[in-house]
Amino acid sequence: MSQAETAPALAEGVDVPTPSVRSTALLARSLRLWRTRIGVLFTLILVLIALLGPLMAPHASDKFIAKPFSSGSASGTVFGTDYLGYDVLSRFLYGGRGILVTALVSTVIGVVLGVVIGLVAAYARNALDDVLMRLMDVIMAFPQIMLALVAVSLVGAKNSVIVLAIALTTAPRVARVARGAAQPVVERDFIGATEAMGLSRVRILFGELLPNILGPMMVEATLRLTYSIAVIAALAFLGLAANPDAANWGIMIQKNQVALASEPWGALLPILAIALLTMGTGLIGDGIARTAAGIDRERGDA
Amino acid sequence: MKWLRGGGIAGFIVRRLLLGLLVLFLVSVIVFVSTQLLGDPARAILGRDATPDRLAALQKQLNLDSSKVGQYFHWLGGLLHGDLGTSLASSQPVTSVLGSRIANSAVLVVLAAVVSVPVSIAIGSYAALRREKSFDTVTSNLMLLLAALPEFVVAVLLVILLSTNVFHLLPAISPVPPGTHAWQYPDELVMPVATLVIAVAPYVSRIMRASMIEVLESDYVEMARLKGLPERTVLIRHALPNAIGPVFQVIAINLAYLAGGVVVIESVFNYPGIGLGLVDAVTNHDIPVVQALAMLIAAVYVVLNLLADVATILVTPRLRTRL
Amino acid sequence: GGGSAPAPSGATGAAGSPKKGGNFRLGVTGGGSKDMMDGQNIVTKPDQARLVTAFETLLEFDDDYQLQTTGLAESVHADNPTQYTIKLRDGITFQNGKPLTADDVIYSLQRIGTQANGLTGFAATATMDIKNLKKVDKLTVQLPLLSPDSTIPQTLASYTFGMVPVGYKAFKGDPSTQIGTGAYKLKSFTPGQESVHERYDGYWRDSWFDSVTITDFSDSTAQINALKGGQIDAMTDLPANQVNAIKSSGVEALISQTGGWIPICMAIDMAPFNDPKVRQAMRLIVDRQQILDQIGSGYGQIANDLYSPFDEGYDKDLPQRQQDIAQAKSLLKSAGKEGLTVDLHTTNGASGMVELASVFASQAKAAGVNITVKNDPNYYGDAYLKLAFSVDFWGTRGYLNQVQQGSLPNSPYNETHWPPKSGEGSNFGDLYQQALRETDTNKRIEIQHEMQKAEYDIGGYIIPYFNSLIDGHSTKVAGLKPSKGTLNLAGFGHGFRTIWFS
Amino acid sequence: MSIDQLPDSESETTGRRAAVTVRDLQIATNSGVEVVHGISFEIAPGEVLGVVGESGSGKTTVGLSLLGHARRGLKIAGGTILLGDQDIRAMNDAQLRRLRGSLVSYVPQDPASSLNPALRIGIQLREVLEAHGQTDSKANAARIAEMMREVALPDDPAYLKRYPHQLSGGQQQRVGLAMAFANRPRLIILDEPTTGLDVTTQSTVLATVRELAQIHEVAALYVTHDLAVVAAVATRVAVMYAGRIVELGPADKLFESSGHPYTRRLVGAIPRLSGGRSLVGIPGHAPSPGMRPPGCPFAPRCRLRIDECEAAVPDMLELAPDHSSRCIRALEVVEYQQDEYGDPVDLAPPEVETPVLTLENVVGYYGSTEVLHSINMTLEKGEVLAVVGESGSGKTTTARSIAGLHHDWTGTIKLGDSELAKSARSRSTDIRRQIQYIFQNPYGSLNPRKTIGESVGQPLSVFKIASGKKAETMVGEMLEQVSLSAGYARRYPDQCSGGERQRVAIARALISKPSVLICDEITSALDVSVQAAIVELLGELQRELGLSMVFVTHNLPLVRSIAQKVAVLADGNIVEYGETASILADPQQEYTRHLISDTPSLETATGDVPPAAAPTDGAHQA
Ligand SMILES: Nc1ncnc2c1ncn2[C@@H]1O[C@H](COP(=O)(O)OP(=O)(O)OP(=O)(O)O)[C@@H](O)[C@H]1O
Ligand SMILES: Nc1ncnc2c1ncn2[C@@H]1O[C@H](COP(=O)(O)OP(=O)(O)OP(=O)(O)O)[C@@H](O)[C@H]1O
Ligand SMILES: [Mg+2]
Ligand SMILES: [Mg+2]
Repeated sequence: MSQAETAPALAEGVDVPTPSVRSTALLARSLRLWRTRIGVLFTLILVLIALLGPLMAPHASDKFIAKPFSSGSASGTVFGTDYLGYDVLSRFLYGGRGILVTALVSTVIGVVLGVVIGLVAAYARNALDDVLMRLMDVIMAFPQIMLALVAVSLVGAKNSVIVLAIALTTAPRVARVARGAAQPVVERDFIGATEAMGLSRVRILFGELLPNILGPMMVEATLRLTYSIAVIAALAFLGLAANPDAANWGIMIQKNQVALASEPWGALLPILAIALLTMGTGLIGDGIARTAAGIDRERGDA
Repeated sequence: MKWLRGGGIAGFIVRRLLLGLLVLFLVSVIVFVSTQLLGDPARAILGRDATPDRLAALQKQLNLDSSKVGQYFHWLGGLLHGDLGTSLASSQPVTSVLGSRIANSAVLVVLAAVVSVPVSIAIGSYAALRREKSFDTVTSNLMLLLAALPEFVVAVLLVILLSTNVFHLLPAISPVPPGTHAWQYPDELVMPVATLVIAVAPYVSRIMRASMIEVLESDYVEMARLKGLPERTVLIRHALPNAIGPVFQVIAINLAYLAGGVVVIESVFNYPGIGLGLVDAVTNHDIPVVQALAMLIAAVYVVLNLLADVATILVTPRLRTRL
Repeated sequence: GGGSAPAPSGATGAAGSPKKGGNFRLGVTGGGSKDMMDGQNIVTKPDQARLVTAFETLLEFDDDYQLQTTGLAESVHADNPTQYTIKLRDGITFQNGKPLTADDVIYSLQRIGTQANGLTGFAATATMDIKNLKKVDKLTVQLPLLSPDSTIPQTLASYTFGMVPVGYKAFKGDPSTQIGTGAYKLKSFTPGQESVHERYDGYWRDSWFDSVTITDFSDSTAQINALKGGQIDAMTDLPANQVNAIKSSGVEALISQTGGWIPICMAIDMAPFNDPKVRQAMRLIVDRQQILDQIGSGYGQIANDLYSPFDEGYDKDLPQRQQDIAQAKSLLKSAGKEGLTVDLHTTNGASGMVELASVFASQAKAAGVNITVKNDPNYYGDAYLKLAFSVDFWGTRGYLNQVQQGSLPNSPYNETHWPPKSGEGSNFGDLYQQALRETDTNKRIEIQHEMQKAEYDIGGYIIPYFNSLIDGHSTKVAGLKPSKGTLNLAGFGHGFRTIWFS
Repeated sequence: MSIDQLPDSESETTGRRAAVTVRDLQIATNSGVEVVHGISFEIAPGEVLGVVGESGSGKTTVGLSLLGHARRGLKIAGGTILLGDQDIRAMNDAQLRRLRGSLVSYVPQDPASSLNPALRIGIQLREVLEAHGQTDSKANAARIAEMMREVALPDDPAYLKRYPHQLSGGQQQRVGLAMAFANRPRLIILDEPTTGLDVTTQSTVLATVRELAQIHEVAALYVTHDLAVVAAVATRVAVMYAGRIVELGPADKLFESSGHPYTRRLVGAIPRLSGGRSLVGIPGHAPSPGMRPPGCPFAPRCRLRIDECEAAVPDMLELAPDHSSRCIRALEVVEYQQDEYGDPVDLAPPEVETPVLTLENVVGYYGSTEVLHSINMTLEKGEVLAVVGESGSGKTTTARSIAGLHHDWTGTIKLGDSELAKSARSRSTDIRRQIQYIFQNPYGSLNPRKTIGESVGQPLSVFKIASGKKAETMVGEMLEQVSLSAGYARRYPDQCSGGERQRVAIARALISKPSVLICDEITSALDVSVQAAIVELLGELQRELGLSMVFVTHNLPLVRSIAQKVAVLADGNIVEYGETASILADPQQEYTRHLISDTPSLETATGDVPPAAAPTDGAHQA
């Protein structure tokens, strides 16, 4: 109620400027937390493996080494061979790029779409808001994996279909969060100030509103990325990947999990990779969220 | 006053029901249109045996020669009368094909909910109370790890650990024979339920923790302490009801997800639920079953959201009295 | 012919003598809500298992895929090239106590031969004069033919030629309609989930289990887990690469070399495969041993682009084709198809289909051929038989039976559009007719060799290997031994009657 | 309220035993930074000690320490707190719990957020009794009813069944008071209980506090940043600055002859109902914990600063038996002429009457509710028109309608001769440029993700006035004009204090050289001293640039210092409209008179009551 009580800069000392609210700064600030650092570390390692893995792989991803599920010592490899007799390590090193790129692309599309819809809905404050959100409800009525599954079984497991299905199901979830985050911002007077100036709606949405919800959106994006990875992996696990025998972590898990008890590496490596990756993004999101909450608390307008 | 308030909630529920019906109507249009993409069901049924004669005969039998709009309203009409049509794959009424699957899924979801919700609320609350202390650090990192493990990984690891390789304590699969009920096999339910609990608990407990922290930092909780109330009263009477409001929504979303999104777990445990039913129907191009399941899952979502809204309203007098 | 004695005697002696009792639980993958029960029809793999619980054929194949008169017919005798006489064994009753008679045989064959019924065996009745089947006496039937056909006995031994009682209809919800002559009577059945079959006490041969339970599985991992955990006693289609892994956990693998094959099919009238050089190049690209090792973990037999290895007319003397990349390249070059790019369509129809496409694609890279694998869920619905380049699957059959199914202009499943309309190989159809008519075995074999030579040289199939059927079973199941037949678990324990719990 | 309603300040505490004694209290953050240093005071039973100070001076921190409580991240680091003869610091958790709510109770700053939204007020009242051993429900019900009556709220069960949000802010605050008095405590701490309330409610609450303290012989610590409020309620006042008490003494003495330059300047910053004086703010701001200088913390802002001031923190200097000050020049300060007060301002109406803004028959709606009923007013060139009224009277709606931010109205609004479209978006660029709006809350009106420079420069680009280097220079100049340095352009809003932010908002409004400026309660979220500075600045700019201005406020004394004309709004009607001086001096309407008398001001406290403002009836009979 009385904002006077929370003169924030004074609490920190005016002479030491601590820019606490910008997204870049939010990231930088969240890096002070151990969890964010560990998250960044995990993510970096996994992204590096995914990107540079093919350069480090001892064998081509489709070079037959020895009979399927031969042990490392029997096949002269580090982690043995997989269900088609390929080198597990090489397949693992090749297998990250696909899932990462698919997950990233679909999440980015979904988040962008969701943010736009959420912002428009929050700013509209009228029937358009209702209509948009009901439409989002309609899409959200289907679990993400289910919609993806149906789409993929209908049209075939093309990468574009997987990307679209995930993007489409990510969007409404993001839209809801974006709208929720934007609603209080829309009520704030600086929006009124720009309206009074006659700033165009598009510039209000993306120049004024958007920067103010970047914090929660970053958290949401990492969460969504986590989900996207899981959905892609689950689709692959159900045998619905674009290229059914490609070197891909999801496919590796599906095809090699039968041997989890005897020759575990073929499934275990990608499981660990996906777990580390999602944990990494999860930790980063968590760190940003905690930092943002901390900042909001300091600012007193949480 | 009392009557008015009751009426208010009833009115709210009616409004939300109508909205839910609207959503379901839109869903039905989308479901119908997109199931048309499944292609000619007759051809799909016949597969390798699709000779022109048999194709034509079957198309006629399936009433595929009428107009699309006509087909839609015919289907919608049936839907409203509880007539979901006949399964193309098994030639039996969809209701009897799906009946036991729905019951099985319901058992799984309800059990998972009954276990995971209190557990995660307790964990989240306690972690909030012991913020940044060891319990909080341990549980929140553990929850993060569990959330990071894809659920089929959890399921497969549980099987290896508890039934096939390390210990031989529990059955590896849970195939609920037809004609029996899932709850007759408690030992077979343990692992699927555990997997679902592990899938859901991290999200619920995280939001509970966040919500609880916010409430614990609120002025009214500080005030309750400054009034000299015993800590137990502060937590149970003042903090919990306020903290739990935002959690309902998350619970609802997670349960809706459980209802339709556990294909993978059903697959691992060979559990005859609607997830596998859907996969089966989609691969068999069994359009009536796909449509019925899609509508069912959407309806579950709508209903759970409605319940969550009502629950939120019930614990939030400000919302309740505004109605 | 073999004796009529039902012979569990051939089973492993170590398991001791058969014992009665127990509920045999079988886990089968590949099923779903399309599952059905019909004495003469199947759609999915569990259907096969269910069919053989209750229905039996007139003749039977033994484990070496040789015809035997161990079935319902005492004899099937060719009176002349266009007429057979079937004599039934006396004293066989259906599961409702009604004796098996000539009327039932006539009804059964006519049911299959009626196209509108849409039964699996319809195409094989093409040469039968179904309308003029004649009951000679209570146990004797005359089967006239429209044209000479020496494959009739094999056809009658196919498992989809089960004998059903007069008036029989497929399962529509009522188990009591499923009356056959087999050892087990259907008690309950939920498609896609489970069926229970109880022993028929009036069965004419021995059977040991009290009941048989057949459960659908969506995934072989769950199946393996269930087998390891003792929730099922046997499973179909153990992944080849798991044979070694499961041995350590008290589970055994039954490995049967069959004549089943997964061909890569080139439509010989569609570009780029309308050029025999291209087809030849494709065949030279294949490293068959490696494919067998990769996909079959070595369980199976290298093939030579020809089918029906157990047929007496299978030409073993054609040189085994080896990978020859250089030759393949030069063939492609001379065909003007260097750096060929082509889509290879496949689907999850049978295990190995998708992997074969992938492995072939990676082998083809060596010859500069760029193959994109298209895994299409609607493959059998929309695209099947219209594709230039695709993967399909087939089970064990005699040579002429197989030709009739897939290699003639009027075959129902001719993926390669074989034979050519003119030039080399265009006489294939005539040769087939000759072979059908030919009663002299040696002469028929000669004709078959000529047919195979054409397919070997310019045909549309690439057949890398014959796969093995690998099934898993718990060590307490006795009586199982490898079989060359089409069905899993040695014809599902010959209708679940030659296996027992030790 | 008149002087004779105040507790008799002569009946001093000396004779009686203090209800609470605080000695050398120190409170620090967990990391060891001292937030509150060496606080000492005592309060007698029945006495109200006022604690005033700017935001961040440590008032709440001190108040809470009397309950043995420190907020998360803070701890009581030293000193003694005696309640009677019980040492609060020596108590364990259980003892503290028994103490809180019974012997010592607390009325929080923000009633809306301090009452549990999910519990009925009856339950929240009852549990204070039950938590302290009174389990007889009959007796409790009776006691609750009694408490409700004491705070002038209905005591019927239906009312007790209400939830907090079903009460107005004033009612919520009185529930808080009832709760605090429930167990007849010996000490009660009131933390700005009237901030955020409108003047009428505020005066009722103040009266209630005073009466209850007197009747029940309760010692009260009344925290506020508003000197006028303290004047209305407290017997003695402690002035806090940067975590220290800098002056402690009887209320009237403090206002008449302050012994500390800070107090003196605070008094000067208070708008006077009676005098059209310009307000004088205090430049600079208080140092935050950890940044406090070794010497007198006020020295950097003090006009009387000498070098010695910066050597060490001055000790408390006794000026009179009951009046001490932490200033080495305290005695001189007392003698000092009252030059801290602003010069009288002469707010003559403009000579030539050229209306720039005219409202004719403006009727405003929210949906189907009509909230403005036929508003007519005219703003002349170079004139300031104040719009005053209680909360909810329609001030903001009027202002926003003019600015084109509220679209739901009928009637005519003209800028000069041209009629204005309803929504800003459908107005021409030039009209949008000419009408500028400054919002109430400086924390909400600047985009936190934009630098000050970007925010201030935005109108330049939107109105296509300037861009690039030129715009940068203009922004720099504008910032200088509002007494900020050009260097602020690179800062973000959260790096500025509230006052600075409001200056930025002013700069943003003025950079496009508007002809009409609309200010909606632009100082109500600010400390008094900051408010003075802002009003001072705005006045200067308005005169300098010949601006016409609509000045919305609920603070009547403030009107006096800035506006030539005033429109008094009640329930969407203009009830009085005319020259400021004459309306304040001679209000014609009952409503206006209430507004004037309910506004706490130094005049009412010190008896310097303008004749017309004297209440003609008991406006705040509780
Ligand atoms: N939990 C805390 N941790 C660290 N510093 C704090 C904490 N709470 C308050 N402070 C600091 O202590 C000082 C005094 O704060 P306090 O809230 O007591 O001020 P106040 O006088 O009540 O201000 P206001 O008028 O705004 O309520 C401020 O500088 C503030 O920044
Ligand atoms: N968004 C809104 N929707 C509906 N009614 C509103 C809305 N905003 C304000 N009102 C109502 O309009 C009337 C005038 O409100 P307005 O905000 O103009 O008052 P005000 O004089 O500015 O009060 P305050 O001093 O509290 O700011 C009030 O009765 C209020 O309840
Ligand atoms: Mg305070
Ligand atoms: Mg207002």
